Amino acid sequence: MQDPAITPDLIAAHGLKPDEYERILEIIGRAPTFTELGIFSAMWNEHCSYKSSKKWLRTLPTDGPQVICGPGENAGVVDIGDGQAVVFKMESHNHPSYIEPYQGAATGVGGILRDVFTMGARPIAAMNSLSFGATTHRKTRQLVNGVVEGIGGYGNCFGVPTVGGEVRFHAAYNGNCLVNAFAAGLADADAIFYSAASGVGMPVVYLGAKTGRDGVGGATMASAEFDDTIEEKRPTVQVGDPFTEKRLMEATLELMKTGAVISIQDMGAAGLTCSAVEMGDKGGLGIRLDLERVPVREQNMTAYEMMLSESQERMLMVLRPEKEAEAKAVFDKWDLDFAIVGETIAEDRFLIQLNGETKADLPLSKLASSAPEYDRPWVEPAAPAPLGDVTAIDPIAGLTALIASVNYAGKQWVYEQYDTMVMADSARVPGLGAGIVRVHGTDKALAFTSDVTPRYVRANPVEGGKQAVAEAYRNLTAVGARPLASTDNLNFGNPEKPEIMGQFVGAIKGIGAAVAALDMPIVSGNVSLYNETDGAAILPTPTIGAVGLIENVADIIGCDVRDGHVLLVVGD
Amino acid sequence: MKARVHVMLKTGVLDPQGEAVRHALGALGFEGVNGVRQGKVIELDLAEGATEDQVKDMCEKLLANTVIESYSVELV
Amino acid sequence: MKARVHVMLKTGVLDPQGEAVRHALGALGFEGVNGVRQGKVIELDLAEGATEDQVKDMCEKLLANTVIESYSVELV
Amino acid sequence: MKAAVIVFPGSNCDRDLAVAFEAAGADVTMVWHKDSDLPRDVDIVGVPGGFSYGDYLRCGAIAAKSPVCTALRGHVERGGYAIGICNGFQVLTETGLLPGVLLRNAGLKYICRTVGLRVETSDSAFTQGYNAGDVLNIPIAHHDGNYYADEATLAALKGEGRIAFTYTDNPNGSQYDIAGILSDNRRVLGMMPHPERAADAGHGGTDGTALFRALTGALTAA
Ligand SMILES: Nc1ncnc2c1ncn2[C@@H]1O[C@H](COP(=O)(O)OP(=O)(O)O)[C@@H](O)[C@H]1O
Repeated sequence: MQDPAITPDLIAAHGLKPDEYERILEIIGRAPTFTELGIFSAMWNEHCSYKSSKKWLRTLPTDGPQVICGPGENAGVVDIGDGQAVVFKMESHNHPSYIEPYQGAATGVGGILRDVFTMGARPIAAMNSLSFGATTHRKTRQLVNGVVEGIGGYGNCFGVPTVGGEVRFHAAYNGNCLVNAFAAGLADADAIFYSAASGVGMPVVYLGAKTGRDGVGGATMASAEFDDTIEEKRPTVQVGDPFTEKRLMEATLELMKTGAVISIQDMGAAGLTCSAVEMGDKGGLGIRLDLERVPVREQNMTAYEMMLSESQERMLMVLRPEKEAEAKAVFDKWDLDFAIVGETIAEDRFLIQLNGETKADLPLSKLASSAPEYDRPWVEPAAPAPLGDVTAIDPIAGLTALIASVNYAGKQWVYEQYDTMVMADSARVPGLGAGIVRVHGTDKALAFTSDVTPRYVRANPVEGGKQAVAEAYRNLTAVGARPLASTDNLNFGNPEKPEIMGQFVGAIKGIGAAVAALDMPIVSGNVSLYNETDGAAILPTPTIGAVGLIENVADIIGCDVRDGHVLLVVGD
Repeated sequence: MKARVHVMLKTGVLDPQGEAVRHALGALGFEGVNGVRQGKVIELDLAEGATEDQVKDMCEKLLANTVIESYSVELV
Repeated sequence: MKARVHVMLKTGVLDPQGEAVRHALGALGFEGVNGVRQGKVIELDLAEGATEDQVKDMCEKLLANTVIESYSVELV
Repeated sequence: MKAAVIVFPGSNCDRDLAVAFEAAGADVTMVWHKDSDLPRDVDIVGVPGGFSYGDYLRCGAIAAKSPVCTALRGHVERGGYAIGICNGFQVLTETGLLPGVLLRNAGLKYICRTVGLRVETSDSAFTQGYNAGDVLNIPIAHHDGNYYADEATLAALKGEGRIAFTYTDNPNGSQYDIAGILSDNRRVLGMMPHPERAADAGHGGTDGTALFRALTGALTAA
């Protein structure tokens, strides 16, 4: 098959702006090949490069004596004493879920679980924060059904208890629902695995499911505003296979115990490209891949397709060569693919070959570090109009209205579709405040919560950002947990609009101030921008996921209100 | 009158069910099973006079998710 | 060569999925849908020379649960 | 008592079941699905919850054809004890070791919640720690727990007192509210609810403990 010629249209279709293309020419000193163009577009899109948000993310407090690893790896790592650590992160799958609710949400759960077990942690808890359009909107019912079933379908089969989350409805999400998935895992603090490759001539190993043409171009989609060409972009959704993911998790954790793993990285958006570049870059090495060795499930895949495929349930690893046989045996046991697809090299090159033909030859460190970074203009959002007089309402009528409203009603319909107790360590399942999971075999427990109130953030991004953190903090302390650290999933509209960028900047300032004051550093996170349909943005929704430690499960503050108990209001 | 609708995952879309079945058939000793795809069949009992176009409309609106699935309609 | 297997719940066994589809079609405004049954279709890609009997054997051993399901085989 | 817990690649309650057995004093060995032998002298085999082979095709169908299930069948035919919980129950019906099938829940949704479970008979090694009529609080977590069998089978189950547990408030459409049944020699129990999730104080309920204790008692004495 002939590669298409590089035309301005093709460049635009890859989401690259003319000045960004100029920059590519500058870096490589020649026109890119088709495969190289694909690689650049994957590395430079908002989703992978954080080009609009990086400047502001850097301002967030990420340190503390409890932090073992902050942002930058697959997930954050926090010390919980006794040589153990909790590993967690939250990530969005908004656009895919809107297009194919079941599979979009399912693969979102799959992605976040992989982020956690790639670091050497066994997932022990999941949460999900969901924002849907008005209940009267024609698409809402189908989206709610599909998303909730997809989250359950994946998490339940994989075998992780879902212990918390949020569900909200608001017309601002009519054309753009939000699906934010959180996962946390447990690891030994001295057995955390990172992505930096080391050593020259080390085998690069492909693990897990086979590669198909899934979502070629998907990473570009996740960062593009929706419009009516959405139909054409549809086939970019993948089908998740939680059964394979479960085996991949067991095999990976077993493999890690053999001492065979030098570094490991999950293949998320733009799978092979991002994972290989990241491993090489962090280790100061080059990488050579021989694509004919990649396990594929379809015939005649091109280098472009293999480098951009988003097939799920895959990982890339740098292996200690002397352990090859032992490592392969583990993957054979679990009936998963294991293939050496390349090696680390000393030169700073990302060299992609297919049947001996060079398809891409790029300076690897430049590819990783030269992504554009924007200081997007922003304006202070206008102060909201004063509320005016609030009509007096009978307190009981008010209470009834609140309890009956979709946003405050019980969410059993949702969380009863999730296995909240698998692993038999759930000490508090969803229903009231934070979920609690025991640290298996100890007296300790971890509490999890996810919070944000988007209308506050819209009214005042700084205060709304603070409020989200404060609510998470209160949810943890209310069950008797000591808050440890947090993760964020920042969902906003189009950052190229100064008002939206203003919301983003304000929310980050608020979150930063609050996590500093409450000593709940941000150890991982995710940014989802361009959540707009036909120019209308969602409510600014910076979801905060937070984790707290309970030294002794016996000390959990209960919520069983009984006759004779005294009710106290604490605080202002 | 009756209509029969087949809904299959589009070619190229991963079919984990089909794969699992293929694997299991192999383990049971059935040889030469090169590929398996699993889909849904929906049999509709319709009032007289229903047309193929109506059934197609049902597929588009409900029975199939055309993002990942293709369908075919047979009136019987 | 290819074989196509249909697996349906036996008549008399309640089919809640079919019922739900019938209900949903009604809610979408499709009239005259008197009944819906939902089953599975399994498409097998087989080595040349495979026989109908072999496929039936696959159905008996794995593809159908004959306590509640009936199956039919078509070679194509 | 020696217990073996089967591990399919998609089992996810295998550890939970082993923990519950151990807490009741059993000696537990995990057995891989590709093994064609069970450990020697095993008293009871536990088939745990989860999604054995992804539960593709039908829940438990592919698992029922695994090498370890051939060994399990031999064990049961020799009069050995077995317990299948949730997916394990589905596997036991697919192997034919228990009659009937588990269909998709009537509401078509996965349901995870703690339900009321009535003990229908105390006449088995599994249920002798309870009194018939006791109502227990035990969690369920399944998509396909709607028990179905033909009239003759149902009549036999009822007539022979082989319905072990029923739901007090049927969550899934199960015939006769059936939540768990016994084999004709009363040595094989299949149940959809998870007693291993109500087996220590941290679970918020301990109504499942008596099942595991009774088993260890009965099988250790035997
Ligand atoms: N999508 C969801 N998944 C799991 N649990 C949920 C979900 N939505 C809400 N919940 C649970 O329902 C309860 C009430 O939700 P919410 O009103 O947001 O909590 P709170 O105000 O107590 O933090 C909480 O325990 C929460 O974890």
